[in-house]
Parts: sequence; structure tokens; C-alpha cells
Amino acid sequence: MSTEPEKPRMMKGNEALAEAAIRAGLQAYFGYPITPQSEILEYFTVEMPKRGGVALQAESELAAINMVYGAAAAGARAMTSSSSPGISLMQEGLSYMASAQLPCLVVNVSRGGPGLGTIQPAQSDYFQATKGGGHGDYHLIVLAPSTVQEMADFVFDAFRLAERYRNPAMILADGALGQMMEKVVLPPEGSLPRTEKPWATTGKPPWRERNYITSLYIEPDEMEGINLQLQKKYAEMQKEVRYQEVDTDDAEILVVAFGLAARIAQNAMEQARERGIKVGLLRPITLYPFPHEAIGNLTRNVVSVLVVEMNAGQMVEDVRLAVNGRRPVHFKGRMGGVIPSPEEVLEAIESVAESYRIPQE
Amino acid sequence: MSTEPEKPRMMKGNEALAEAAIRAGLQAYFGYPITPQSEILEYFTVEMPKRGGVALQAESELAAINMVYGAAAAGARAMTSSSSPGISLMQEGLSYMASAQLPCLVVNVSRGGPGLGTIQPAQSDYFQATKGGGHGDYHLIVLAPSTVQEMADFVFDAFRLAERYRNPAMILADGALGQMMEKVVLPPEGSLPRTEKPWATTGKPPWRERNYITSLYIEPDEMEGINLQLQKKYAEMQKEVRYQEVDTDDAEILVVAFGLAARIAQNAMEQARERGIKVGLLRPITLYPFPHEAIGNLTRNVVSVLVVEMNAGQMVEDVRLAVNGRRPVHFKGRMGGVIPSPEEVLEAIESVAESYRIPQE
Amino acid sequence: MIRGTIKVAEESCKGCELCIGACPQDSLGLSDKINVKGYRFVRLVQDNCTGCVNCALVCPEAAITVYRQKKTTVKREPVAVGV
Amino acid sequence: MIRGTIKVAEESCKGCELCIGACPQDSLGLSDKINVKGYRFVRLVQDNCTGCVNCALVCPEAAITVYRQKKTTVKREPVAVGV
Amino acid sequence: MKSHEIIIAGFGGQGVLSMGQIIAYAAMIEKKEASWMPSYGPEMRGGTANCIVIVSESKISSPIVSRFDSAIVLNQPSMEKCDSKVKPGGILVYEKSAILQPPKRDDIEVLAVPALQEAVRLNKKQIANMILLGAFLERRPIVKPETVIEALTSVLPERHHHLIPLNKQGLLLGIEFGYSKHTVVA
Amino acid sequence: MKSHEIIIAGFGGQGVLSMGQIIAYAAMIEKKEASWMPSYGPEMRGGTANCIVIVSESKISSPIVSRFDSAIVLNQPSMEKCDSKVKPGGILVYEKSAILQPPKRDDIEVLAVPALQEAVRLNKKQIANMILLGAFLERRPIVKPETVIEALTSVLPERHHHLIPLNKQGLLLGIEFGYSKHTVVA
Amino acid sequence: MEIPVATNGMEVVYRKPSTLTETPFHYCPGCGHGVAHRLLMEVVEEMGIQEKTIGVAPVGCSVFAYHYMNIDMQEAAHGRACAVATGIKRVMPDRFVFSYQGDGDLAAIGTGETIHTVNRGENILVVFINNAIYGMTGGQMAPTTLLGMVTSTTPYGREQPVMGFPLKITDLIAQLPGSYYVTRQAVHTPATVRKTKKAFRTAFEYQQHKKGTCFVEVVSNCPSGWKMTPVESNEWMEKNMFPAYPLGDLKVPHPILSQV
Amino acid sequence: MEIPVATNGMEVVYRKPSTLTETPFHYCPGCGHGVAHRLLMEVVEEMGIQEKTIGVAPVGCSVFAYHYMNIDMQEAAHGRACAVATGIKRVMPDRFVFSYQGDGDLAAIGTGETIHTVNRGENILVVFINNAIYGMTGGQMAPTTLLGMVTSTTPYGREQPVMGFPLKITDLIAQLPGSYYVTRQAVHTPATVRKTKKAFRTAFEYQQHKKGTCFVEVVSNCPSGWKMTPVESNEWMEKNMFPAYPLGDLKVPHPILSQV
Ligand SMILES: Cc1ncc(C[n+]2csc(CCOP(=O)(O)OP(=O)(O)O)c2C)c(N)n1
Ligand SMILES: Cc1ncc(C[n+]2csc(CCOP(=O)(O)OP(=O)(O)O)c2C)c(N)n1
Ligand code: SF4
Ligand code: SF4
Ligand code: SF4
Ligand code: SF4
Ligand code: SF4
Ligand code: SF4
Ligand SMILES: [Mg+2]
Ligand SMILES: [Mg+2]
Repeated sequence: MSTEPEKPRMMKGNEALAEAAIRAGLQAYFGYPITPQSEILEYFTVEMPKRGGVALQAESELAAINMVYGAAAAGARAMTSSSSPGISLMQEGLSYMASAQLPCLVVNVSRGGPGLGTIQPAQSDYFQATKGGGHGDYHLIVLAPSTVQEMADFVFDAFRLAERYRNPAMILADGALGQMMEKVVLPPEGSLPRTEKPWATTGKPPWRERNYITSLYIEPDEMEGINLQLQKKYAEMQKEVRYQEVDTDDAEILVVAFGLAARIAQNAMEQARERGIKVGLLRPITLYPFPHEAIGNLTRNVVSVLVVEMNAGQMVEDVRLAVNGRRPVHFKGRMGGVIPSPEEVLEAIESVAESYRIPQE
Repeated sequence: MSTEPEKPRMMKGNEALAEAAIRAGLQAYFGYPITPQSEILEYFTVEMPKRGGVALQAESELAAINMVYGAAAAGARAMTSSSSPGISLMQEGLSYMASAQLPCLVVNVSRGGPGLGTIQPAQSDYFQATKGGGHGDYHLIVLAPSTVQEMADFVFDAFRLAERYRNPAMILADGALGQMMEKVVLPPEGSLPRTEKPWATTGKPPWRERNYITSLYIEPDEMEGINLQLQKKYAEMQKEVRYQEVDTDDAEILVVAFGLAARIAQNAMEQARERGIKVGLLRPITLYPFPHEAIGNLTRNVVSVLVVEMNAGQMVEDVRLAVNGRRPVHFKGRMGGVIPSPEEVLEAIESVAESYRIPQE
Repeated sequence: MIRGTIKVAEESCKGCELCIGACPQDSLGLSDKINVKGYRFVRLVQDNCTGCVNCALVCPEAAITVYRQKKTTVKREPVAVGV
Repeated sequence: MIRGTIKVAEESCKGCELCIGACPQDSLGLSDKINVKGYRFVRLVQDNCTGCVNCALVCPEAAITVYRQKKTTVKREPVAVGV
Repeated sequence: MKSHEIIIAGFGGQGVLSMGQIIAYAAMIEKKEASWMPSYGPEMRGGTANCIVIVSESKISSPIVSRFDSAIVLNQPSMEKCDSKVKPGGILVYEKSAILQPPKRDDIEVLAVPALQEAVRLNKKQIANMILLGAFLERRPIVKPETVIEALTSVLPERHHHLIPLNKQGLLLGIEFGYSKHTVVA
Repeated sequence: MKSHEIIIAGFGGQGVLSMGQIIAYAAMIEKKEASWMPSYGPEMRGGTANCIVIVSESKISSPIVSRFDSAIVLNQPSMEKCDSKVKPGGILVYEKSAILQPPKRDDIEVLAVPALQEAVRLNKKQIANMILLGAFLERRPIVKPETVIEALTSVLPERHHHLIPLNKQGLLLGIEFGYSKHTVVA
Repeated sequence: MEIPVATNGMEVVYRKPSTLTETPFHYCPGCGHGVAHRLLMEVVEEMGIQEKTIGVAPVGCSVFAYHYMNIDMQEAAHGRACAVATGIKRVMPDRFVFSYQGDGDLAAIGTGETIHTVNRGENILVVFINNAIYGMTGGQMAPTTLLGMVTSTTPYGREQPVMGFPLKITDLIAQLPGSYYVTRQAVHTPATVRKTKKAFRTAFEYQQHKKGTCFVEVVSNCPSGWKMTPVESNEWMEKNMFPAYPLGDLKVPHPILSQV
Repeated sequence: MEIPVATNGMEVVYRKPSTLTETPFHYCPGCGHGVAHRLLMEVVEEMGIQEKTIGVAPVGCSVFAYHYMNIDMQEAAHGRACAVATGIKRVMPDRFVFSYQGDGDLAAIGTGETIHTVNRGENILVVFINNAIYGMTGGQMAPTTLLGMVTSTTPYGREQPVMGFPLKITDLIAQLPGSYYVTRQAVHTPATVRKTKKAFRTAFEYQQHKKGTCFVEVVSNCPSGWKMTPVESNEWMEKNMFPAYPLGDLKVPHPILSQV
């Protein structure tokens, strides 16, 4: 642990994320290979043995998430990563962890679906991540990076939030963010303090009652109690909402986009501004909690909203809920691993502008 | 096959559903025990051997859904059933089937979650069922019965729609509907004609190209093509939307509820009307496609909307999207297997009425 | 003959009768009374228990405590006996 | 010696050289040309092929068709030969 | 009677679930609406069992309710659970031999039926639940005794149909008992 | 230069991906923004490989684009894919020995570099890609040659650092070639 | 007849171990789960490792094991107890970790996790309660259900062409290089109870010495699922289960290796 | 030197079977998948069962098998090919059904489905391509990866305490009563190719006679994953893989039973 300030490096998103996790004090990683995120597992198998942590290639994603369950419930900082089909296999496990209130990190470097789909980047797991693809009323904390730098930084945020709220956190990235190299300044090792976990199953000493981790409450009243507790927690979490605003002050059209799509949208926005269309961008960073209020407030000042996603229209529902009918909400999406070009987003902006005849200066 | 009209019987919801499936020409059932729906599997193991169909207890829900995949892709009318945690395990398989466009029926006799939860009835798998708990942009056709009669009838509808649109269909019931006995008149055997399935993998005869079933389209453009096809199909499906309206003509408060909750809400509504509160009920029967338009239209005439669910508030999002800010939307929910009483729903209605000071005649 | 006796936690007993069959002395039988859980519980029916622990070994409810006359010579840990 | 020959589907060949090692006659070698996939494909380098099918058996691309002088006596199915 | 809500509770094996089914069937035969909802709690067999039966003139909303017009109770643990859930003015019928502590409520009708004793006396232990049912139906005539007999044909598997006369006997005994006690309102 | 978008494509093993990385590293050293995006298509090794490199003065939006300012092409299949994707006024640099059908576009600059031949002549096959890179950078000075040399230290694993002088030689050769051909605009 | 119980001059020679909580078991009368629980906890008490033991409960009748065992425990998803135990052991290698699983949990839905955990030689104890049925969900066929056996999903008796063969998973486990000690025991008689307890103890001792996976199958009854009285169920078990699942060690270390 | 190819007076003694499509394989040069594909399709051609054969492709390098095999096929989710094949076979018992799976697909994520399918004696052919690595995802450890073998997730060589032992799943399969014919073959020499084809044919014949599950393991190479030339990879395979996975039959029916 040198005290020199970190030099910027060129790193793949997947590797930056893995290295950041080690620096965030990760104790155990369990995962199964799947494109486009196998580098995460590979990075850990190289580094963890040297740095005193556990890296285990599980026999499946199902095994991996349940190993994370075991390790997390024993108090360790633990994580797994996968891509869309593998994340689907983890839904039961995630529901269990949410119910048992276990902090952990799950990374979805997602790809185009449904089914085996394609290995190209997509954002079509938004619903799964934010609404709960598993059964029951639960939510993951969901962070959506848009740069390699954020791939690294958000690992710290994810663990911090996960442990603060005793809730699984997800980083929802996409294949492009995982595979690409960009400049990154890695957060320093050891900068994320360990959390006290008095609930963890570490072996029952004589001076405390036994700890047990469960998600089974056979009496409906008790189970409702757990649910009320969860809902209360989710309500509290709303204060952790994070988003980025670009040029929203004078915006007449508000573009909402997350992750990679937000970068493309920003490029389009810049081009649109050059053409005199007053566009602003809101990029949700936490997808859950979702910046409902921020969007709600902003939309009071804009004429119209455009949501850009790499899917058939998922986050747009949350935006519509936030806007609540006050302004028209438009959608531009590409699917199945196709990344929209800034130009086509620009076109979408222009056609929105046109339909509301915003005078182009 | 007698020609006499069917006599009403007292049957458990699970058994009525299973018997109806056999009458609907089910060729293969694959399932794994889980409360509160094991009777479905048990019924088939008793009846299918006698009636020439396949009933196999799979080694897991994962195996079951993939057996359904195989059988459905070979052209058979096939189904599985489970309850919440088991359905979570099927999410990858469902995403595959949706992508490969395979018709089948999946029954979720759901229970309180998240996690192992409780075995009591709940509606907290609404998001999973309607938004797609698996990865990628896809939808299941989702039917929500509210009586034992509908448990039987909707099997026919589900297969009809599944085969018409080459899409998996789900019946989303709950433990109470599965376990309770009520009067049911079973639909006659053989009344659902077989669908031509020229795409099925039945062995390649010399006179046609080989058929193959896949969900892999490695080129993003191709995968987007598949997605466009799916989206087009979902758009077409909107015409299949079904719902029930009760006393909506003069309603000032519109209650929206599905399944068991709708029955309870109706009871509350009747009590409210006795007290002079003009309440109407809209019960979505298809949860996907969702009756957005019907709700949108109705809300023009009401003062306010109340959504009642046995969860923390899931369908209420779709109702809000339908209402789009025109009217306030309130929510009353119980969680974790607790069934709301008509009285507490009545209370919720009254408090909504009060806040808008609807004169009580 | 070594003298022993047993105590049955009557509210834990479920009347499964496994201890009855396991007792080499036929010392055990079901009571005519039922406990709050609705089970006829087990009790000694003869005064010939040797404290052999067989009944306790097979009891699924851990409902039986076994006592035995102290031997003055050998000392043993209470629980490890005979198992 | 039986006379045989082979034809290589040049665009299918990936130059893996497995056939070269499998040929008992050393009849095969890589061409200096490359096909559109960028591989140096295989061709006969000696005129001593016996049509033993070894090369075809090990070819992962099913790129080799083997011919053999007709025997006048025995008749056999074209494909089943030797396998 | 608009709607009548009954809970029947006891140990598994006491015929609790089938008593409920018989009422529901009989109601169906009488063209009433009926629902039957078993408890499917966590308890393994050997624990308690119960079912909720609702009989109504009109469509039944929730098949699960938490307050009942009537309760038929066959063991002590169930008594503790059901006792307080009977609506004021309702009835609680119970198996006398199984209950150590009878309920102390004075706003409901309480009827202790020595059904097991009667059944044992007749050397037909299995008709105890029919005796209870008869007594209950005499006090709350939700369905007619004739229809109950008819319903038995549907509930009992074919191979047990020879037991119908026996069950009928039990039912009548219960009715008689219920009638004779109709003044005993606790 | 606001932003420069490059695609480099060839067979796996030709050093396609590392060429891209070197440019990105060099850009970073020069405090520019850079992104490098490998293709991670379905093709197994032995198939084609490519990467997209973007170098920019300001933050880079999409790391994947479909039209390029420059293309460096190392085999025929890639030529067919890349050729049409170069923006008018852009440049296409290619390995001469690998290409049977040179592009016929007249709205872009086309530079055929006999890099392999030169490398073989020097008996150092592995520097072919540095020759290509040098030629390209001479025509499009996105990063400085000095920085490229510096970048090599980061891209090459320690055990290959002794190869840096060799790579430098290749780079310079390429620069020379690019310079000598700077009039040859197709 | 009421026999007076006088304990003066007597010492306790058997009592419920302190490592069991006061909560009464919810198991059906005569169910072997209770005995297995008690034995496991007796060993934990006797070895003095309560503080260092972490258990994993399955989904199955023993889902509530954590209500009874007075140690730190985790409730795993159905079939995943071995994966959960792996997660625990990897981050706390000095703890005694065990999973406790039924036949449905371990040998149906959890087959993959079971095999791979053992094949990795994960240094844990796997307790496998084989009652040839799904007790918790009401008596459906288990992977270990015998041919011809009637269950609620094999109403005509299990037939191989439809529902396959009984799966002798313990035999497979014994084949795997990662397993160190594999044994099949029962808990229905004083003698078998003694042996099973010994097996648990041996397994924990091997774990202490990091020998790899120890696997103890307990062939057990399910009076409710089998629809028998407890006494009948044990008789039926001896007659029908033991021939298919013979008791005894399937894999024991060479005497020299086993000097722990 | 250009050798002229004259075929007059000659007959074709080996050609690509008509049951393979025109689409060229996407496999790396020298990869055994191509040979295995061809042999399977030769058998289908020779037995004249193209019309009655339904194949199941896995997720793995052979995910696109349906582009090459000119028969009706289904692409299964990763690890679920055996379950999918079961679904097909149950509704079309007179069809020839096979699954074709890699070691990751069959022996890691699909372990449960594989074991249970075989244990049911599902009347299908399972083709298992064991190349001791995850080819498709770029060379990660497979369950069958040898101890000491370097892969992208065992960068220091596979060590048992971390990543467990190589899983000899075929040995387990042979133990199961549901398997009828279990054999381990290779496809790298003319002799092994002939034997493997024979094995496929035998398996299909047993299937015709409803004998239960036939399981053919093909020990194969992965030049890319192993980072070797094709020729080197075959040498390495003989030297390192065959001792761990010896070729030959693991289970053959009694001669009398095998009279199909
Ligand atoms: C994913 C999932 N599938 C199914 C179930 C339902 N379930 C609960 S326990 C159980 C099987 C119990 O059998 P076993 O493991 O043999 O334990 P036993 O009850 O016999 O001790 C099943 C299928 C579940 N809870 N979760
Ligand atoms: C659920 C899921 N997990 C992981 C993957 C990624 N994946 C694709 S192929 C594969 C393994 C391939 O290895 P193997 O089965 O040995 O086949 P090979 O490529 O070696 O022929 C994996 C892990 C996936 N597609 N789906
Ligand atoms: S201790 Fe022995 S003798 Fe005494 S009651 Fe128990 S089994 Fe019988
Ligand atoms: S073994 Fe235990 S539970 Fe069973 S009867 Fe005897 S004391 Fe009671
Ligand atoms: S057929 Fe035989 S002799 Fe002829 S080239 Fe092939 S391997 Fe050589
Ligand atoms: S074996 Fe086939 S692919 Fe390989 S070099 Fe020979 S002909 Fe070409
Ligand atoms: S159902 Fe069977 S396994 Fe479960 S507690 Fe009862 S007897 Fe034991
Ligand atoms: S990666 Fe390996 S298994 Fe896959 S095609 Fe290439 S050589 Fe074959
Ligand atoms: Mg069991
Ligand atoms: Mg492999």
C-alpha cells in the first residue's frame, strides 16, 4: 500500500472493477465464466491467491450466488458477477439474500437477450434488476456505471450501501463497459472500513444468543413484519439516490439515459445544442433508488422528455411514473445488442423538438 | 367423452386446473413439488398414465422448465407449475422460451416472499410475471384467475393464446386459489383444437428444410430483428386484453384489483355502496397485456383510484401508468401471505372517499 | 441388577412408542392421559429400569433423561455414557 | 498398390495439418497459397495416394473427398467404406 | 342467511377436513355458493388441521376470513386458537372429551358434545365427527340433513359407500343431541 | 483534432489488439482521452480480431462507433468489412501482402504498406505491426512517436521489455515509409 | 399404575444436550430427524466446539433446524446447502461447518452442488437424511424412493420407465476423490444410534484435520409420508430400505491416514 | 508442385455426408468438434434415420451445431441439454434423440440434469465432448481440467484445495443403473475415429431397441484453449488426457442382452 497518489492506468472495465473490489476489501469472490465478463473471474483467480482472498470458480451461477449467501452470512465481504442469462439463474438466490438481508455485490455485465441472445452490450435487464426478477417484494440497490472509472468507483459505493442497509447491491453494466479500456484512477486499498456485523454466523460464543440467517417466516403475520421492515428500509434508501445532470438549467427537452446510453445521449445532446436545441441530460446513477423526485422536479421546466435506452423501453416506465403525465415522454431504443449511434439519438431529439416546435435559435 | 353437459363439482383450484389441462389436450407435464401447488403434479401422476399423456416429476424446477422447452419445441402441448421460489429458478428458461417463441403454460400458484418466505397466498410475483423476471426484453402472456372456475377455464385461454402467439403463457394464481374448493363446471375434453406447428422439431422429412429452435443470434442486427419481431407480437397481443368491470358506470372511486384481492375488494365495494359510496371495480384478467386503455378511459369519470393488492404495491405502477397523472392513485396492500379482510379494504375506500369528500347519500 | 430410572418430559413426548420397543426391561408404557399437544405420553410402568439409556437413545424428542445408581469406583462424564 | 486420390475443399480447409500427419504415404502438404479465411490449405504433394481414407477420417472440416480405383469384384456402398 | 362462515379445527385424522367438505358439497347441492379452504400451514401431520367453510346465498368473496359465525373444535390447542375468533352471537361446538378448558365467553353459544363417548358407546369411533356435525347443523341449519347424506356419496370414495348408513346414524344422533340441548346457551 | 476514431482489424495473432492498446496508452500519456474496445464476437480464435480506438481531446461518448476516421487492415476478410466504414476523407492503411483486392474508394486516402515484407527482410516478423503503426501515425499524427515508445513499456509485459528497441526500429521504419508515400493519395 | 421416580443417589447418565435449544421439535411422532439432530448436537457438546460450529439447514422438514440447534446456523435455499456451506468454509476455514439435508434437497434439486462440493474436497461434513420421500411437501417421490414404492406422485408405485431408478447418491459420493469418509447409518435402534453418533464425531475430527469432505448418510423413516406408525415405519425401513441402502462404511481412510 | 487430381475410373470412398449442411464449421483449426459432428451425421445417414432424429445442441463451442447438422435440432440453455432431450423423447418416444455437450455444459452447470437423465434411463444418446476446458468462453477451467493444468482461471495450474479434483463424470454415469452403454473414445487418429463412429452407431441401435441411456464420451482437444497447434494438442492429449481419461468401454451390456 503505497502512499503515492495513484497514477492513471488504462484498464478494461471488467479488470478495473475486479481490482477495485480487491481494494475495497473483498474477501471472497465466487463466479462462473460467461462472456462478456469472464475477465472478472480471471482477474480474481490471478490476484486473490496473492492478496489473501478467496476466488473460486463455482460449478454454476446457482452455486455461485449461494456461496455468496454463505460467505456473506458469515460476515465476509463477498461478491459474484455474471451476465444476463447467468443473472437470471441467480434470481431465487437474490430473493433469498434480499429477504435474509445479506449485503453483497452482484455484477451484471449485461448482454442482449432474451434467451441466449447475443454477447453484445444491452440494457435489457433493467426491469430484472430494479423491480426484482425473483419472487416477492424486494429490491436490490442498483448502480449503473457509464465509464471504466465508475466501474471501479461504484464497487466501493455498492459495498458501502449494501452493508449500510444489509441489502444486496447490483452493479448493472453492459458488455461494452466491461470490455473497453479507458483511463482509470483506482481508489486506494483499504479505504473502505469494515462494517460491524453482529448478526453474522461466525460461531456462537457463550456470551451471545445463537445467530441464524433465514428467510422463512411461516406465519404470515411474521412474514408481513419482515416485509414491512424491508419496505421501511427501501423508503430510507431513497435518500441515497444519485444522478448526474448536464445542462438541465435551461433545457427544454430533457433526455434521460443511464450507463453507456447516457454517454451516447450526451454526445447527441451536444450536437443538438450546436443546432440550437436546448437539451439537458439526466443520468440516473442509482437505478434503485430511482431519481423520481429529481425527474419530477425537472420536468416542470421542460417541454418534453426523451428516454434513450439500449432495450425496448424499460426505464421509460419509471420516468413516466416520475413525470406522472405532466409532460409527454418519448422513447428511443435499440435492442438486442445494437448500440444506438449519437446521430440517431440526435435525430430522435430533433423529431421531439420538431413536434413541439421549439424554436431553434 | 360424454355428451351430457358437465355437472358442477366441488374441486380444489389446483385439481380443477390440472383436470382442465388434460381436457385441453395437454400432452406433457413436467414439474417439481412445492407447496401450495403440489396437488397439480400429484393429479397428473394419477391421471396422465390413464389418459395417455406424460407426467414426469423432474429433479428440479430448472429441469422441469427445460423439459417443457424440449417438449414444446417438439410440438407438444406442454406445461409446468410451481410456486414463487420455483418460478424464480425458471427465469432463465422462460427467457429462452420467450426468445425461441415456444408456446407453453407455466402456472405460478404463488406464495409470500421474498426468499423462502411463507406458504400463504400472496401476489408479490406480479413484477416477475409481467415485466419479465428473466433477462432481456420479453413478456409472458399472464392470466390471473380469481375463482376455481377460472383456474380451470384459463388453462384453455392460456394454451389458445400461447399457441396463437407462439409465446409462453402464465397463469398467476395464489395459494388460496390453489387450495380452496369451490363449485366448478369443467370445460369439455377435446374442445381445444390442435394448432399446426410447422416450425416444430419433429424430425426432418426430405420435403422440408430442417427445423431448429434457438434463441442465439450472435449478430446484434439479427438479434435486434428478433426483438422487433417480439415487440410487434406484443403490440398485436394488446387486443387480447381482458378485464371485468363491476358497477363502474356511476363510480366515483375506481378500485383496481386482480385475483383473490379482487374478490375481497368486491365484497368491500358492496359494503361501501351500502354506505352510499359509489365504488366501481375493475379486475384485470390479463395482467399482460394489461388493460391500460380501459383503466385510462374509466379514470376520466372517477374522482380517484384505489389499487388493492396482496403485495407491497406492484400492479399499482401499471395503474399509475394507465392513469398517467389524471387522477390520484391510492394503494392498499397486505404482504407476506396476509390476506386483507374486506373490512380493511372498506376502510381504505372510506378514507379515500373522505379525502375527496364524496357526499355520502 | 443396576438400579436406574428415567424422567420423561411429558410435554415433549409425542407418544411414538419407539422407546417402549427399545426398552429391554419392558419398563415403559403409554399413559392414558394426553398432553397439550394431544399425545399420550410415555411413563414407567414397571419399577425395573436399569438405566441402560436405550430409550433415551432412540427418543426423537430428546424427551428422556436417564438416571442410574452411582458407582462408587468409576467416575464418568454424565453425557458421554454409553454412546 | 491400390491407386487413389483425394480432393480438398480448399475453402473449407483450415490448414490444421492433421491429415498430413495421418497420411501413411506422406502424400499431403500445405499449399503456399492461402484461402479467403487466411489459411494455407492442404493439397497432394506426391502422386502416391492409395485412397486409404485416413486423411478424411481425421479432417475436422470434412474437407476431403477420397477416391479409389474401382475394384471390379466387390461392390460397396460409397460412404460406409472403411469406417 | 346471507353468508355463514365456519371454522372446523382439530388434530389431523379426526375428520376435520372432510366435515368441512361435506358441508360445502351439501351447500352446492342446495344450489348455494360454498367455499372450502384447508389450512395448509407448516405443521406436519400429527399437528393440528383446520378448514374454513363459507356457505352463502351469493358469490363468496374471500375464502379466508379471520372471524367466524361458527366454530367446531375437536382438540384443546384448536380451542385456544378458535375461541376468540367466533363473532359475538356465534356458536362454538366442541368435542367434550378433548377439551380440558371450555371457553368462558358469554357472548356466544357454546355446545359441548360428547361425540366420542357416544360413538365409542356404539362401537363406531369413526362416526364421532358426524355426531358433531349433526349437533352443529341442528343449531345452525345451514344445509339440510338430507343433503348432507347426499353429499356423503360425493365426498366418500366409492369403496367407503357402505359406510353411509353408519354416517347417517351418527348425523341423526347428533341432531337429536343438538335438539335436546337447544336451551343450553352458555 | 477533436476526436479520432480508428478501427484495426486482422487475424488473431497479428497483433491487432495490442496496436490499438498502444495508441490508447500513448494518448493517455499525452493527457488525451482514449478508449479501446475489442471486438468480442462469436468467432473463435483463428478467426478475425478487431478493435476500435478513439482518441479525443474531450470525454468520449460511445466507445463503439460504426464509421471511422481511420482503418488499419491486416487481412482480406477484414478489408471487406472495414473498407466501406471509413468516413470520406479518412484513411485506410493496409498490409500489402495480405490483401488481394485493394479498396476502390476514391474519397479516402489509401496506403498499402509492405510491412510483412520489410519485417521479413529484417528477419523480425513480429515488428510488422509496428511498421504499419508507424506508417499510419506518420499520416495521422494522433500521438507522438516518442509517446508510443513510452507506451510500449506499459503494454508489453516486463519479460518482453528487451524487445522495445526492436519495436522502435519497426515504428521508425513505418514512419519513414509513411513519409515517403505521403503523396500517394489514392 | 404410577411408578414413583426417585433419583436420590443417582446420577444423570443421559440428558438432552445443552447444544439443543428448549424449542420442541415440530417433527411428526417417531421421525428420525429428531434423533439425528440430537446426536449431532451431542457431538458438538462433547467436542466443545459449539463456538466454532456453523450449520446449514436445508429446505425440507428440517428447515427449522436452527430453531433447535443452539449454534450459529444458516438456512439455505432448496438444494443449495452444500454451496452455502462452501461459502462459509472458504471464508472461515477454521470453523466446523456442516450441512444437513434431506434426499430431495441433496439428491434431486441439489445434485450438482452436492457432487461438486464433494469433488472439490470441501472440508465440511454433509449429513444426508435419506427417508426416500419428500416429507415436508407431503409425501412425494424422492430420488431415493424405492422401485414399486407408493408416494403421492407415484400413486401406482415407482416405475423406472417413468420416474427412473432410485439414486444411490452416496455410492457416487464415495467414488469421488474429494470425499474422505463416507458412511451410511441409521438412528432407529440403540445400536444404530451409537454408530451414527460415532460417525458424526469421526467426521468432525477429520474436519479438524482438514481431510476433505465427510459424508454421513442416515437412512431414516418418515412415518407420515409412508403412512405408517413410527414402529411400523422402522420395521418397513429395515425390511425395504436397508437392502437397497445397506448400512456401513462406504469409504474409510487407510488406517495410517486416519490417525488424526 | 501441383499434383493433378484425376478421378476417372475411381469411385468415391469417402465424402462429407449429406446429413451435414454446406455451412462451414466455425471451429478453430484442428478442433475435434468437427470430427465428432461428422461421425454422428455419418451414422444418421447410414442408418437412414435423418427423418427420425432430433438433436440437442448445448451452450459451448458447439452451440451452432444446428447450423451444421442437417436434421431437426434444438438449442438448449447452458447445461440443460439432457433435460431438453428428455422433454423431446417423452413426447416423441419413437424418435432418435441425442444431446451433444461439452464438459462445462454437461459436467459443471448441467451435472444435476445429466445424472438424473441417465438415472432415469432416458432412452437417448448423450455425446460428451471432453476437452478439459471451456472452449467457447476463452479457456477457463472445466470440471475435467487436469490437476496442474493452466487455464485462464487456474493461472497457477489447477490445485485441488482451491478448485477441486477433475470430475470423472463418465465413471459416475457408468455406475448408474439407467445407463446401458457407456464408452470413452477419441477422434484424433483414423483408428480412434473408426471406433467412435462405431460407438455412435451402437448407441443409436440400442436406442432403437429402447435399452436406456447410451453415453459416449469423446476425449478431445482444444488447440485454442490449450494454446497449442492442432498437432501439438493431439500429442498433449495422448500424453496427459488419456492417462486420466483412459479410452475404452466403461459399461457394455452382457453379450446376450446386446443382441439388439
Ligand atoms: C426451489 C424450491 N423448490 C421446491 C420447494 C418445495 N420443497 C420444500 S421441501 C422439499 C423437499 C423435501 O424433501 P427432502 O429434502 O427429502 O426432506 P424431508 O422433508 O424428507 O426431510 C421441497 C420440494 C422449495 N421450497 N423450493
Ligand atoms: C447460464 C450460462 N452460464 C454461462 C454461460 C457462458 N458459457 C458459454 S459456453 C460455456 C462453457 C463452454 O465449455 P464446454 O461446455 O466445455 O464447451 P466447449 O466450448 O469446451 O466445447 C459457458 C460457461 C452461458 N452461456 N450461460
Ligand atoms: S433406561 Fe433402559 S431400562 Fe430404563 S426405561 Fe430406558 S430403556 Fe428401559
Ligand atoms: S421415544 Fe420419546 S417421544 Fe417417543 S414415546 Fe418415547 S418418550 Fe415419547
Ligand atoms: S487417402 Fe490415404 S494415402 Fe491418400 S492422401 Fe489420404 S491418407 Fe494419404
Ligand atoms: S485435416 Fe482437413 S482442415 Fe486440416 S489441413 Fe487437412 S484438409 Fe485441411
Ligand atoms: S413428514 Fe416425515 S420427515 Fe417430515 S417430520 Fe414428518 S415424519 Fe419426519
Ligand atoms: S475454442 Fe477449443 S473447443 Fe472451441 S472451437 Fe476452438 S479449439 Fe474447438
Ligand atoms: Mg426426504
Ligand atoms: Mg469443454
